Amino acid sequence: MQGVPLFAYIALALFMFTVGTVGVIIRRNPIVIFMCVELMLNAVNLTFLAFARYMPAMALQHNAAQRAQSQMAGQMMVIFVMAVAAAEVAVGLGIIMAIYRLRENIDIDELNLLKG
Amino acid sequence: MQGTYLGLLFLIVIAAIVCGAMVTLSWLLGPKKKTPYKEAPYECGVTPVGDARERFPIKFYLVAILFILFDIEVVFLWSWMTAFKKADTNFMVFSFFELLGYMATWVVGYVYALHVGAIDWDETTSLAPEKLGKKHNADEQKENVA
Amino acid sequence: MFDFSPPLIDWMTIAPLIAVALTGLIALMVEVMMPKRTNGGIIGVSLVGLAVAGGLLINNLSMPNSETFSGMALRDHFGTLLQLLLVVTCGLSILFSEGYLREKRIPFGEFYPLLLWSTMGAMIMCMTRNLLMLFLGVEVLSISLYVLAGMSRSEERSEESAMKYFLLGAFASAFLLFGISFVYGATGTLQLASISEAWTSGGISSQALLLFGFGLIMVGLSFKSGFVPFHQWTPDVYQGAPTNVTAFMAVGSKVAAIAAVWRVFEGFQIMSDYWIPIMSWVAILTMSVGNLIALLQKDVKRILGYSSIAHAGYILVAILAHYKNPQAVGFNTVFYYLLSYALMTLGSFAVISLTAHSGREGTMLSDLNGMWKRAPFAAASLIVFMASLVGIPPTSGFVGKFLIFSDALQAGLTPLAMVLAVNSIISVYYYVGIAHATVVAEEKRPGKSGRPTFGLNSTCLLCTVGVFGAAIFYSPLMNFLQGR
Amino acid sequence: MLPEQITPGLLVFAAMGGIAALAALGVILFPNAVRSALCLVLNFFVLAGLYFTLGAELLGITQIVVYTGAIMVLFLFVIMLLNLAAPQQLNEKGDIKKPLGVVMGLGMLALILAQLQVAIGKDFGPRSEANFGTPEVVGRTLFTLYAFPLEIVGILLVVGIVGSILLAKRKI
Repeated sequence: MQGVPLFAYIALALFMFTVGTVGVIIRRNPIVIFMCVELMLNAVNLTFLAFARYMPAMALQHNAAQRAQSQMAGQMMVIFVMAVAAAEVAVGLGIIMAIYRLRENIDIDELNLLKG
Repeated sequence: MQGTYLGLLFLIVIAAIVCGAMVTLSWLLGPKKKTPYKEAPYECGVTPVGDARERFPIKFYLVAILFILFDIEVVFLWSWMTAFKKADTNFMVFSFFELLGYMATWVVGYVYALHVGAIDWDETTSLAPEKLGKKHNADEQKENVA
Repeated sequence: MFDFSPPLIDWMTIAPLIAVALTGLIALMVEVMMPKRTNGGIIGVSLVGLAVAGGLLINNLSMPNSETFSGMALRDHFGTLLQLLLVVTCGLSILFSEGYLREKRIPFGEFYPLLLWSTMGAMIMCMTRNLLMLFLGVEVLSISLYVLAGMSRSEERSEESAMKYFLLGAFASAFLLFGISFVYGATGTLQLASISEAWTSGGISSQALLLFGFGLIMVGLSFKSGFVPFHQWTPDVYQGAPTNVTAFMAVGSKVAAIAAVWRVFEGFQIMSDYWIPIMSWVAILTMSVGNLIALLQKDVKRILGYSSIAHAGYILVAILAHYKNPQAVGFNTVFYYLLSYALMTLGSFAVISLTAHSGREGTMLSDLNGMWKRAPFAAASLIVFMASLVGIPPTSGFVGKFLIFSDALQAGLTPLAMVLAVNSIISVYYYVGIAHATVVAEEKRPGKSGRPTFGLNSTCLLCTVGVFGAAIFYSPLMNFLQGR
Repeated sequence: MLPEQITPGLLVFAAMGGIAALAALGVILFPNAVRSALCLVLNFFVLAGLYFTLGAELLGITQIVVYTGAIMVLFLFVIMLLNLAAPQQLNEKGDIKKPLGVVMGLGMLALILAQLQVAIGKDFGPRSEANFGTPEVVGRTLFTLYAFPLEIVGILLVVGIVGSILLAKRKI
């Protein structure tokens, strides 16, 4: 958008990514951890789109065809990330359902069968 | 480009204002007489039984999971159709066959989902009855009906 | 401006991939159409499809390098050989799976298509220098493996390992993606090949972005290949997942991750002054931590999990030796070691899968007792695999370690070579422990152990032959690798 | 780093970005899983707005349809189904992980931000074409240059279908 620096978008994305990372480390509920991962993925998407819009590496694209491809590459990445995230959610929630069917509690710290 | 979405933005803003106003105004203007009877949750005029936070079976969550996957397929189809309208023949032929290949994969997935009864309301069928030494799906369903 | 035209397609490059993917779809349809008591039909279809893919790959070996789909898929010697290795791995895992799945009471036909598709994901990681394709490959591989790890639905261990694998895998993917986004910002493309230009002519802004991009991508890939300090999930997941899945996970996903690391290093070669020291420390830690913690374990699958971490460290040494001195050291060592690692690890897990019996499975060291009597051939081959993992001649494990050692010395990475030698000696203890457990006579629970099936015996036979063959026919193999 | 003048665009960004950041914090700070999920919905919705400001129309709409409309609904479904909102599930103990995680996160944030500020702090001008995010252009690209990944995503979605059925089916 007019007057907004690229850095503002990247900073916001970075903040969201960091919050997601911290959330994965400090939370214990697998569903919340998974939501934090989704937050991280969305931060990544925002970064891609900001770079695609502002094209800081425009000088490296030497002709019109390369520039066109460069603009689209970021968006393509985002659309594929969304598709992959959908598949990941389907499988991940399936796993959470399956584990909950076996036991009532799904606190991540209670997952302690696998030990040396 | 962004101007075309201005109407949508106004719609969202107006909807938010109307909703907010309705809730806030009724809360501000309405009379507030608190009695224990009024505070109790409304359950068809009967005294509520049990906690509201109860596990409840959602039979269709597998349907919901599958919905997401087919939802994302549609996003791809939508962008294809908008591009297809004004395209040259070369693109039309190429993308048509590409789309056929793409659809073929998820038709396989859909046939599989239908076969194992993943989107049935009552999941009575089992994934691998024969291999586990159970009876065939159809027999089992008949038993359940009877 | 955006009227791109359809790309030119070189079908032979992607034919093996299509063969594997189609085989998966056909196998799923076989499951739907023909509900039988056994999975014989699905196995037959899968093996035929893999054979076709293997044939196509061997055909591709003699063809010139090429790129198709605007650089997303490429055919070169390195990628084709690793794809061949993956196809063989998948075939060997399928061979011994059926008996195990029946003993575990989880004979789902869906196992085979999922395994084929995860092989497809691994193959994609080997055949691309495009970061989008790399990401998709990682995800196809991992998502299939999350499902397979949790396939044993009635077993808490299996579900727990699936959950851990899933959460950490998704977390790692996010880091990988964030790194890719920085690389995209610096170069404006998703091609690894464009990095060197951005580094030299992009100025300070590109360099900062590339450094962060590389760091984040390596965090993501280290999770996938099990480098320290991102290794903690490995033993847990290996222990909990069904053993045949563990076998494929230990080999297929490691081969693919190493291939991806190789390609990423290749792209970032211009900044190798920055990352070779850091990655050397990672290699040292990976080797040492893997071996030292393995000493304390009592569960065979956990021991092999830590051992796979250590082996990832050895392979990292070989990779670093190449990038330290690209003229003197080629990729042969990496491929040879991956080949021998694949055979011995897959074989070991195949033998360990014999401990499953009528829905139960014990994978402690003591559960292997008495195997010498019940399944002499499997037990003998397990001892061979252990000898190879230790690195005793005339097995391929010895040749592989020797190659890495000499490469490291040649490239001037003497400290790494020393650490490797010390670690090889440490590792003798726990490998001998496993070998010893098989020959102890008295059984913990007599009669509570599965019988080897024909498929399992053939897996063991093929792996044993491979382990010896790769060592004995070393020079013809090397000539073949160099394309002579 | 700071722009010379305050434009309307900057104000819109500040509002949206602020909401997104607060919602992100809400996801990890609310002890109740349902509230976390609702914060995430808000975050995703605002992000869709930000995608529009970046000119990526198709992706903004996809964000709402897929993330806010489908994925988050499924999350809420599962939370309801497993009854994770119940207070007894939420005895989050304070342990070493928490401060460590926060410190690590803040360190990473500060480090990268400082570097990036030097690197791209002076970049103000969007350089891409105005119509680069319309469905038409995205569709054209997706079905020409990105044909190969598209087919692979087809397979990936089948993996998702088979996998979720194998894992989540009530009866096996």
